[in-house]
Amino acid sequence: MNFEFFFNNLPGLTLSGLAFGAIYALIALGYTMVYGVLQLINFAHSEVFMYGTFAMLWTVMALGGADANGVELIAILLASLLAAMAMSAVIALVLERVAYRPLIKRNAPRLIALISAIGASFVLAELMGLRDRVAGWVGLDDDLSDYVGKARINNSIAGVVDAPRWEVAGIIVSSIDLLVIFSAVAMMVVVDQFVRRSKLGKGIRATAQDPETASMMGVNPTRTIQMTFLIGGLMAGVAAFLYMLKIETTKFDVGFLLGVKAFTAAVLGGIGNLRGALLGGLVLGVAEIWGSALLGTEWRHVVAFVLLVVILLFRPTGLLGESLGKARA
Amino acid sequence: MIRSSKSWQAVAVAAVAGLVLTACGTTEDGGDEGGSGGGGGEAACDLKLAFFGPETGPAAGLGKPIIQGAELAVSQYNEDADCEVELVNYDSQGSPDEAPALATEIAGDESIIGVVGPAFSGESAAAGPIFAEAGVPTVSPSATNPALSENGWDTFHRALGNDATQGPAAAAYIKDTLQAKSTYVIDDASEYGAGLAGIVEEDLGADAVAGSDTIQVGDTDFAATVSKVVDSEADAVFFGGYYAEATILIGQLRQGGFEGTFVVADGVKDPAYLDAGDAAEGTIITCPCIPDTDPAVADFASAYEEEFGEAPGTYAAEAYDAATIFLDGIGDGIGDREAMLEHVNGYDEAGITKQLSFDETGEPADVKVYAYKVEGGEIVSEGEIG
Amino acid sequence: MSKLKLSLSKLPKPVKIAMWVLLAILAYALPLLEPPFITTPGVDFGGVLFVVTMYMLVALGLNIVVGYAGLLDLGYVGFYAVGAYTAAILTSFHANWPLLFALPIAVLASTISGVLLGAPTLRVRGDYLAIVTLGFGEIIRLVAVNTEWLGERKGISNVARPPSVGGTEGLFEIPHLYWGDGTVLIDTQDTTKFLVFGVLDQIPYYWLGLTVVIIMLFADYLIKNSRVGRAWEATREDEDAAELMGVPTFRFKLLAFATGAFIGGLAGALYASRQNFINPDSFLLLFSILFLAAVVVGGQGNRWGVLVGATLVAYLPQRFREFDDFRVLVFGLALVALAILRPEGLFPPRRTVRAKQLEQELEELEVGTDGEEKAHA
Amino acid sequence: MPDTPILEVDQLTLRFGGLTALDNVSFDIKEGEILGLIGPNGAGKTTCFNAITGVYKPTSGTIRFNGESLAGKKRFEITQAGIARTFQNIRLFPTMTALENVLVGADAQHTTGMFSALFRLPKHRREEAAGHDRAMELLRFMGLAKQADELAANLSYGDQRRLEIARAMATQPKLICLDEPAAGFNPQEKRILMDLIRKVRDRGFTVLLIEHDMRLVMGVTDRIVVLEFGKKIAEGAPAEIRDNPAVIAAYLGVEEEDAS
Repeated sequence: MNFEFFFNNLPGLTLSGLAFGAIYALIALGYTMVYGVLQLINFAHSEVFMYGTFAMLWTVMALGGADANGVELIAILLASLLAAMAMSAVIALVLERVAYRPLIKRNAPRLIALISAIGASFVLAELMGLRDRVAGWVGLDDDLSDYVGKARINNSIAGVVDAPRWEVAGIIVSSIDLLVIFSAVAMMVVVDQFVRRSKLGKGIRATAQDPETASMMGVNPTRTIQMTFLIGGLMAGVAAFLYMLKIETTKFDVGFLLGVKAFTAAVLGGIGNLRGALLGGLVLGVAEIWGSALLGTEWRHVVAFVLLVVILLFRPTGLLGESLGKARA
Repeated sequence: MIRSSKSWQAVAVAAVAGLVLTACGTTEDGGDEGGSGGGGGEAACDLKLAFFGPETGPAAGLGKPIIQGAELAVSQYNEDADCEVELVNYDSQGSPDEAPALATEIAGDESIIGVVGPAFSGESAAAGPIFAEAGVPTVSPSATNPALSENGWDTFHRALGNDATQGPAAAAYIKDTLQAKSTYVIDDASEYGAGLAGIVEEDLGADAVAGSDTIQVGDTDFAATVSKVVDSEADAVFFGGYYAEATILIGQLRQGGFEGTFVVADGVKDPAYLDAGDAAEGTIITCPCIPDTDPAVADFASAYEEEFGEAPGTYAAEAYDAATIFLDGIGDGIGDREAMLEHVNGYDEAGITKQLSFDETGEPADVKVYAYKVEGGEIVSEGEIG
Repeated sequence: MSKLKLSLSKLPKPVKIAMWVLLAILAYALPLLEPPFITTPGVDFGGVLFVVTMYMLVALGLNIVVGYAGLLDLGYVGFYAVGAYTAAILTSFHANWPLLFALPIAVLASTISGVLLGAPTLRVRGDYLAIVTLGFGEIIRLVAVNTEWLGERKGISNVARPPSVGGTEGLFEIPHLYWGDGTVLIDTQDTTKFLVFGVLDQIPYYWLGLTVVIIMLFADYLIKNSRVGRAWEATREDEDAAELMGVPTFRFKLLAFATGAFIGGLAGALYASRQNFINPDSFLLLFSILFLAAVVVGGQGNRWGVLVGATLVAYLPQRFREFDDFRVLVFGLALVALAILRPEGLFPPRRTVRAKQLEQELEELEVGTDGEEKAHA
Repeated sequence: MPDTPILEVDQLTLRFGGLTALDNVSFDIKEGEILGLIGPNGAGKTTCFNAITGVYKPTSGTIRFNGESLAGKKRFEITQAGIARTFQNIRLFPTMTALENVLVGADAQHTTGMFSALFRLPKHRREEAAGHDRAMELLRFMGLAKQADELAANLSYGDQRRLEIARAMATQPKLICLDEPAAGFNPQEKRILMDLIRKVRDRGFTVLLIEHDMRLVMGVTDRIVVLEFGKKIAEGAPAEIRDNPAVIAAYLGVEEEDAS
């Protein structure tokens, strides 16, 4: 264990951990909301995120982000943020419509919904990974080769954004990390307030507590569920945008590991609990990087899962407990 | 029920027919013809080569240039051959799980007289005993685990230097040419990357190693590693791994304030690495492969680009070489595995990556390692290093 | 369908037994018969069938955890890995035990790991258990990746094979069939040596796998139709009610977990032995998901259903290799379609057939009428 | 009938947060009697049940069964010790047959495990056979023998209620606690149930009965304990309770609501 390094670099490490944890948190939001309302692990949410990263990438490419500077670049980035949010929202809604609604209507066992989610996840990831072939069917593979080429390897926007970095008290602070943390917290506050105060948000909470009563009180369950997926999708889009700013690279299977981690974060914080998702994401992000620093980066994922197990042992409903979901009978 | 009574009839028929039985050779027609460039060969000669490696699955990105390299060799051969050779893809998905059943199938198809692959060391280890038992000569374009050649499989060969040949050259380059006083060694926990990094670390010696860390294939956030590198004040970083992680790692290293030299090996010698943009500039890539200043290599590169619309990726040239060894044998009239194995063992010709000949364990006899440098958005040769 | 099943169930016992035996013989003979269309092109049929039996075994084990006891386990591959690694370490990497000695230790190790994982985590509720087990599966794999003692990524070679019966030539040779154009012949060139666990012939491994599956099926039947099986089902249906009816639910959940781990470890050890080589790539999270898919697709809780599910999940991607790049995509589509079209799985566990039959018998006994209505059901 | 108390509830108090659900409640149940536990909604009857069967831990006070404290015992241990119950809202195992539901109850007194099941050891066979006989006998006793192999979910409401009683009896308890067994019954069915409860007692069980229907309670019980707002307000023979002013006061005006 490298304590000297760890304590010398603690602020910088923590900042990096918070930044990546913020991305976990934004993705976790989608898991936690859908779980809160439907008690369903939306396994395909990771792909919702992945499509967002590509929407961001393609928008930057299409608008010539590589050659842009200053205000023009900021405009392009804003456009790519909207594109990512739109793409993720659409995918989330399509998922709900195709893979879940038929099951919810028939009141199918919950486990089969998980299988449907897993299947949908495979389909979405593979469609992205085979986009060169799919484009070939409609004869567009040559025209779109910049976008559909490299279907199974990394796609990068490295060098497009040269974000400022400052050296503060010996540690390098990246403006992107600060932006990621700030945006994630801001977004969580917005969603939290929305769910608490707006009419739709109250509908979501009512449905989460008792779907039958909620529907008797005039809450449209289908619309509520759609809304839940929509919010989850939008936040995954934001996460995708921030992720691309930070990591600059994506791939058709990038969602899988992040999805598992984000779900872990959601459980860590208390699934169904929006604030829990934020806390869980940040704690997980920081724990991973501290673990990496102390034990070696090869133990990063092990640290994450061990932390999860330990926390669940002492707090069986996560750090903040469940709130959207039902209380125990 | 119906089926079983039929088979009993068949037994009866067969018992009477008696002599007919010897006619039966194989029962399969050789599986899918996925993507092979040499389909539709003439009926008289049905010799086949197999590609064994990932065509789909998570490692498909690494498999693609290998398949294309082998395909290019076969289609070039078929252009002016009387007897066309078919390249059959056996898609292992890069997983050792799939390997035994696939290898057994290849072993059972006598018309397959050579295997380009297996692509990875894991599947090589799982399939190796089967190929050895069946006498199918294999030439791997990409499996670098040194232990593979120590199993006593006389059918095993590889068309590239193993980790133990490239590692010392890379270490020597870091010490002598770069004059780096302290080097941080990172690997990706893949057997290729970890094996290579381990040898580099050992060769550099404890005094010259500033520290080491291990990431995982598929990771994208390397903040902890970057922090360790910067903290160690190393003036060079060696990364054992593939281009996918290297591209992201170098970007984050540069952003984190690392200003030394980034040294990587052949797993990163891929056009996709250049995606890293300015961050990739100055990266040193060691590779046991001849630079394209050699006319034969340049021809290969342009033919490859013409055929597939992209520059040759990692191990495409090695795959081309591996296929060429077999194709030369078939051109000489070899028609069975035994003769092919003899041919491969005795082969000694100039390939596009190196002089192709094997020692008794199947390792390439003469491995020269070259250094390349990323300069102006291109990978240019720095000459031979060891 | 159910009518057929019912009329089958009415056959006299000797006939039924004869049919089961015939079915078993057919199953054993399958790779020798090499029937066209069923035989996998481009990949060895015997090898594929062996993998199918391993999936069956795993599905039977996971079915106890998921189907019977209702515990969602997303990290089942972890037990599989513990079994495989224990066998590999004992027979090759750190010792030279014969497989038969290593097998019980491997199974014991995975069972113990099941208890160690279950004891603290089975108290957390269902969906939390899913993520905890998922984490466990990943931890096992990552520890193997990063631990030199476990071979790291390089893996472990030369895992012992099962002992051959009758030396290298076997007791006798069994010829395969050859299906020509419209004719069926015995192919004396293509034979399987009985019972040699060699390198080139995968069929004996399949026989071994199938035998273990049959034994486990039998054991599964015996356990399910006992106090233990009832306790599992009651716990799954209503844990609190079960507890109040005197079922020590935690103990039985732990038992289900351990039993599942036992079978998973056995499958892993057998797999490592056939494979002769293991590395962490054989224990990806993806496999846990595939195993779960096998159980749910077939109809969790129904032992025959999960066998069918296992067969589909293991066999179809091999049979339809020509789908090539699109295999995973098609598999995903199939999962979604199945979930929507048959939400209870292909073969949901329904005892209606048996129930109806028994109902009639009871009527006969109690009311004393002669069961003329039998034909109705 | 001997007068030894089989269950002694002594100064039982149960608080949830700030809410006192049970406040210093004490009563005994004597062996072989039918004790009614009544009170308006929210009086703490089911809470009391839950405390006796181990679902809730008492905040203070003790519960002794056969002279032995139940403190620290797990729920299944209490059942195995001889207290069985039914549920206000039916909680059968819906995917199991009626017979299997009862067998789960019968298994409470069985000790064989996986190993003996696997090898069908003689002890296991004995237990299975005995359990099966007892279960069938109970089903017959409840008039459910014909439905033995019907899934519990498919039974009629009344049959499900009776099946719950059969399942509880199968655990071979000394004390059986019935939580509103007549809920949703028509007068005819209630009459049958009254007979049934008496028959249950005649088979040697002690019965603790929560019920709203005063006529049913008055008709079948030997003694009645009345709770209101978590406190015991009266105890005595049905006739005494009927004339007790406190009880009348408690029930006035709330009776209609209770009918739900």
